[in-house]
Amino acid sequence: MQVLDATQGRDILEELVEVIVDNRQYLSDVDGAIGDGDHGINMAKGFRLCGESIAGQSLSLSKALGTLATTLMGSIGGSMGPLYGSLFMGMAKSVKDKNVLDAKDFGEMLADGQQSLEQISDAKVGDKCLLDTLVPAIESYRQAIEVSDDFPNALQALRNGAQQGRDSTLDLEAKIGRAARLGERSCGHLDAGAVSCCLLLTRLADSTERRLEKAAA
Amino acid sequence: MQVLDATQGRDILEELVEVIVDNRQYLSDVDGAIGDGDHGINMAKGFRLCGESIAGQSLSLSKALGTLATTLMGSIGGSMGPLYGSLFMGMAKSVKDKNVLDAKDFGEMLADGQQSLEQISDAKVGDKCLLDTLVPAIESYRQAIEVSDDFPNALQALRNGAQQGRDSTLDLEAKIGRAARLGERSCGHLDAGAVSCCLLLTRLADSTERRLEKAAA
Amino acid sequence: MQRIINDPDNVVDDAIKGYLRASPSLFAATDHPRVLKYPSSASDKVGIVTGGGSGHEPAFLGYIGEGMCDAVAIGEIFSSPTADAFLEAFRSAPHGQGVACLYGNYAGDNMNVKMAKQMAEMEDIEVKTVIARDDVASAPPAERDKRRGVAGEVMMWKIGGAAAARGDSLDEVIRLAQKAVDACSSIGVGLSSCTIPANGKPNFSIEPGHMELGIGHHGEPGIEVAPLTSAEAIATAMCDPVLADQDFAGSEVAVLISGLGATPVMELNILYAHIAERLEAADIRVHRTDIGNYFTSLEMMGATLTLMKLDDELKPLLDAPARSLAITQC
Amino acid sequence: MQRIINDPDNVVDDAIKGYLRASPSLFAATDHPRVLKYPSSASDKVGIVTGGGSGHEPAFLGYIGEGMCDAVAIGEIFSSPTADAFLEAFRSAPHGQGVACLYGNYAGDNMNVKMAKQMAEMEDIEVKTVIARDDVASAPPAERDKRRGVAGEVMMWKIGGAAAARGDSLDEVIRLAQKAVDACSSIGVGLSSCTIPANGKPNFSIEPGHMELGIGHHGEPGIEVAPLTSAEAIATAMCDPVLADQDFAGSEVAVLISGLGATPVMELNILYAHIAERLEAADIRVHRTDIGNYFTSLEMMGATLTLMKLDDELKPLLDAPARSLAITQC
Ligand SMILES: Nc1ncnc2c1ncn2[C@@H]1O[C@H](COP(=O)(O)OP(=O)(O)O)[C@@H](O)[C@H]1O
Ligand SMILES: Nc1ncnc2c1ncn2[C@@H]1O[C@H](COP(=O)(O)OP(=O)(O)O)[C@@H](O)[C@H]1O
Ligand SMILES: [Mg+2]
Ligand SMILES: [Mg+2]
Ligand SMILES: [Mg+2]
Ligand SMILES: [Mg+2]
Repeated sequence: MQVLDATQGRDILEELVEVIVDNRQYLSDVDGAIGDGDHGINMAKGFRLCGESIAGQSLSLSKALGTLATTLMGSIGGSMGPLYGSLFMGMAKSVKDKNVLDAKDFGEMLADGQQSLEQISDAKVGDKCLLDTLVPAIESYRQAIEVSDDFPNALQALRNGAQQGRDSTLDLEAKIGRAARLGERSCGHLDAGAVSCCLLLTRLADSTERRLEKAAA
Repeated sequence: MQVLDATQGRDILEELVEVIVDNRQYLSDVDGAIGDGDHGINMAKGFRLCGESIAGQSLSLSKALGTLATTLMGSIGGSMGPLYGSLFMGMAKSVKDKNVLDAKDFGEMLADGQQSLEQISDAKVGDKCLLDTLVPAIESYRQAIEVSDDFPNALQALRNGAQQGRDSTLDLEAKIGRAARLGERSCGHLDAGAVSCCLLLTRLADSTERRLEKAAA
Repeated sequence: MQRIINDPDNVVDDAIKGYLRASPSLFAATDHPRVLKYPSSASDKVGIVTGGGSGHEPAFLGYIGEGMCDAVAIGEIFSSPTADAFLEAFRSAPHGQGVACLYGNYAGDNMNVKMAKQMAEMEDIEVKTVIARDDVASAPPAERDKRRGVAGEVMMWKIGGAAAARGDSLDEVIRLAQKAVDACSSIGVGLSSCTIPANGKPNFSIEPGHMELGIGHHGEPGIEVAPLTSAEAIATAMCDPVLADQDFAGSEVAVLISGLGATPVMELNILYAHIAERLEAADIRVHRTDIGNYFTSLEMMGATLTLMKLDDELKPLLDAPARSLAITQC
Repeated sequence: MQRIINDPDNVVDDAIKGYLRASPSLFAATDHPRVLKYPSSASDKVGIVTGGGSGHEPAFLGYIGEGMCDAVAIGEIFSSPTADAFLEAFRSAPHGQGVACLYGNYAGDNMNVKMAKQMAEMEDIEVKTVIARDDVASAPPAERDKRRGVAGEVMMWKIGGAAAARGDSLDEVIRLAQKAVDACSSIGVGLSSCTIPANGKPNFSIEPGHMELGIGHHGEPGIEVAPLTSAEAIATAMCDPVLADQDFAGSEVAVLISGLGATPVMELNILYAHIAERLEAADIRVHRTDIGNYFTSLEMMGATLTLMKLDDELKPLLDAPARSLAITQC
């Protein structure tokens, strides 16, 4: 069985920071079409700060995710601070005492993150927001590990679910956030939060996959 | 000897109104290059109002010029209100008791206008302003009637002097008004006031010339 | 982008430095870099806190002061302050009698205030909220809970601040601030876009010769993009939905006309002359009118109209003394 | 041209209607349509009159009120009021003790005031003038008489208004207003042009990425067009000529930072943070700072800095109570 070493979380987090910082302009452009054009600014600011504060440290995955959560909540404000903050805080709590994560642990981590996020917002799938990426991605992961405990396979399911979820926002009419004011005019544009969430889940899957090792189980 | 009937002033005034109103945009454009771009607006407003208030009336040249002066002073403000107001008021006073004007009377009218204007402003030739048109035009007229009392010939001298005066402002560095702040950068542009003054004197000469009649003297 | 700034990502922090240096009698720093407080708040009154994204000046800092707000949480341009900042604002305001957090209905603000309130509970700070929803263009009356808060927030702060200043209890301050903003119907009209410094290009676009009726304070799309007409016609287009929102006939009102940033105040007065005529025709008596830049959107061109229905309870609170950057009355 | 107006040629008259309707406690009509007066001026004090072109709001009307100006002559956009208007303003202000006409050094204003003063003499109204010349960029110190009046006029009105309010004689009011504006050194920086409504297109142009140091309130060209730099560098570029103009070291000063119209107030605060540092380094103590839109140029982007050297005579007058649209202090 393949597992992820959860004692070394900094490297994974740095990859998440990287993907957001690299896509700063792209995320703002996506937000600009139907929102106020600052999603990349908001996200990059929080992730960059997190990157700075974890640099050079040796952190468990839980500690690293916890730092990300606290940094986002404490530094970026807006909607994304509390939403992504809750998501990553839920994930951090989920893996608190774990040294390694198997495919099931990883799935629980994602589910706990989602649950934490849902406590702060009553947004739901179909509202045209990051949940449209997150929920189907996690569901797709869950279904994959129900069938087999193959970790790389489940991560691929996560990526697929995330990408399909992100693309589903193209035709949706926004029900929440600034874009909701556009009504029908919000159709035909991706949702910025759904895009950033897809970037994050995809990179998390990539990064995890590269680090999988055979556990002596 | 040729004279101008000074009992019928409205028609001449209406021509002055016309030339300013027709050149509203042009005058603003000239002012725009080195000033604040409103010379045409200011002038057209005052002249239009004057046109409205003299319409249909039978007025002596003195009364008509006086109405123009009062309207300018009372309605357009800025620099042009008092400057042109004083000029035309001086001219109005000069011809107050006259029924006809010969070439000499006409020259005195111009000179009295200039004197009145000089009481309110200490601008002088070379400052890049309407005086650069007015003073050489009047001087050129004066020289012409010193040589001969031919009225049309003197009017032609007035026009020539005005045009040369206007053109002299092209190379001048503005010493007064808003353009003065430009220093050397004001060179290469005509002065708006010099342009409007040239339009007015030229039209006054044209209009007078057309109305000249043989006096039974 | 023609801006007097240093690093576009630091405009908020850089501006806070200026506020602190310019007006030490109105602003004091707190333990959170994004929270300023009024240094002379009475300690035995209900604390008034607000907060929101930056770029709306004089909102929100301009409403800190005597008879107004005690502490303000400051967000990035057009983005909610963090929960941490709201929490520190609760702590920095007088809180022995509880804290009234009076803010506008935006998703981010809602979430951050909610989290901050939970954290404050753990510190035994009682926080109650009023959420401004005065923008009639943002949702129909039946869905009032979806409406944005706009310039009616100014009225909410003034009334809440005055009630707290005279010693009202938390419940009473909350009741009055809620009543104040419920009495407000607002609408905006936008004539141009604006540029978030960190973004460097306009947020959205309005074609020259057009205007957007019902536009939001962050450029949220309005109800209609129409050809730019006369001030008189704009006044009608703004008055119609506002007057349809509440039954103002026969009442006294306060009128607030705010510029969105770059529209000269002269034009707000041109607009108001027509609004005043319309109110008169509708048998509405104007108790007071305030015209100026009260709640802006960076350098957007345009204006908002807020009509507030008054009664004997609200009027003295509106007219009560206040000292702040945006509103000073004796 | 994105404007909330009716006929572009009538903006001034249309705006006056709005002012009159919005603030009847501050503005009353007079026998001249282009003159408004404060309806509650004490009759036994020196009258304070000002006037100038429109487009500078809150100047000039915003400075009518208690402890401020009594009557204002209103010109077209960026153009002096007529002599008639100045005369009616003299008549409309309390004039039994004489009238102090406090205005800025522009050719048109000079000529119209001169004519109005002559006409007032014939009506036995004594008028004395102070002509603001505070813009250091408009001429070197040796040619101070050529300098334009800019935001230092606000200080002149405040000091003159306060002196008149406490009952000072005409000569004393004139002496103090002159002293006030002589104590002021100002400079502007422009980041964009503006559009006169009747003209319909920008007045002049500043290339994006550039700024004009020393620009005038009507877009009069400044001393240098330079690449747009940081707020910190702009602060230095503005402070240098201002600090060189008078010996401020060791003194107390009042600082006025005014936006030119479209620059968000946030940026004025960013700018001020650097100016404050510079003043501190130059051993100049800041008694008070006012930041906002005090003297604008339609929707121009940019700012002005005014530094006023204070002494024991000017300070209490500056801090004296006032009630007007632009300045209210208790
Ligand atoms: N109430 C909400 N619940 C969940 N997601 C939301 C909510 N409001 C906004 N979002 C998400 O936030 C994204 C925009 O984020 P961002 O631009 O950073 O913040 P803001 O909307 O404050 O400018 C949207 O694309 C959407 O996915
Ligand atoms: N002090 C002055 N004396 C004589 N002429 C002047 C003076 N100031 C300005 N002018 C003239 O006024 C003209 C500009 O007039 P106008 O644009 O109508 O007024 P403003 O300068 O107030 O905008 C200049 O071109 C110049 O000829
Ligand atoms: Mg956004
Ligand atoms: Mg001009
Ligand atoms: Mg935002
Ligand atoms: Mg002008």
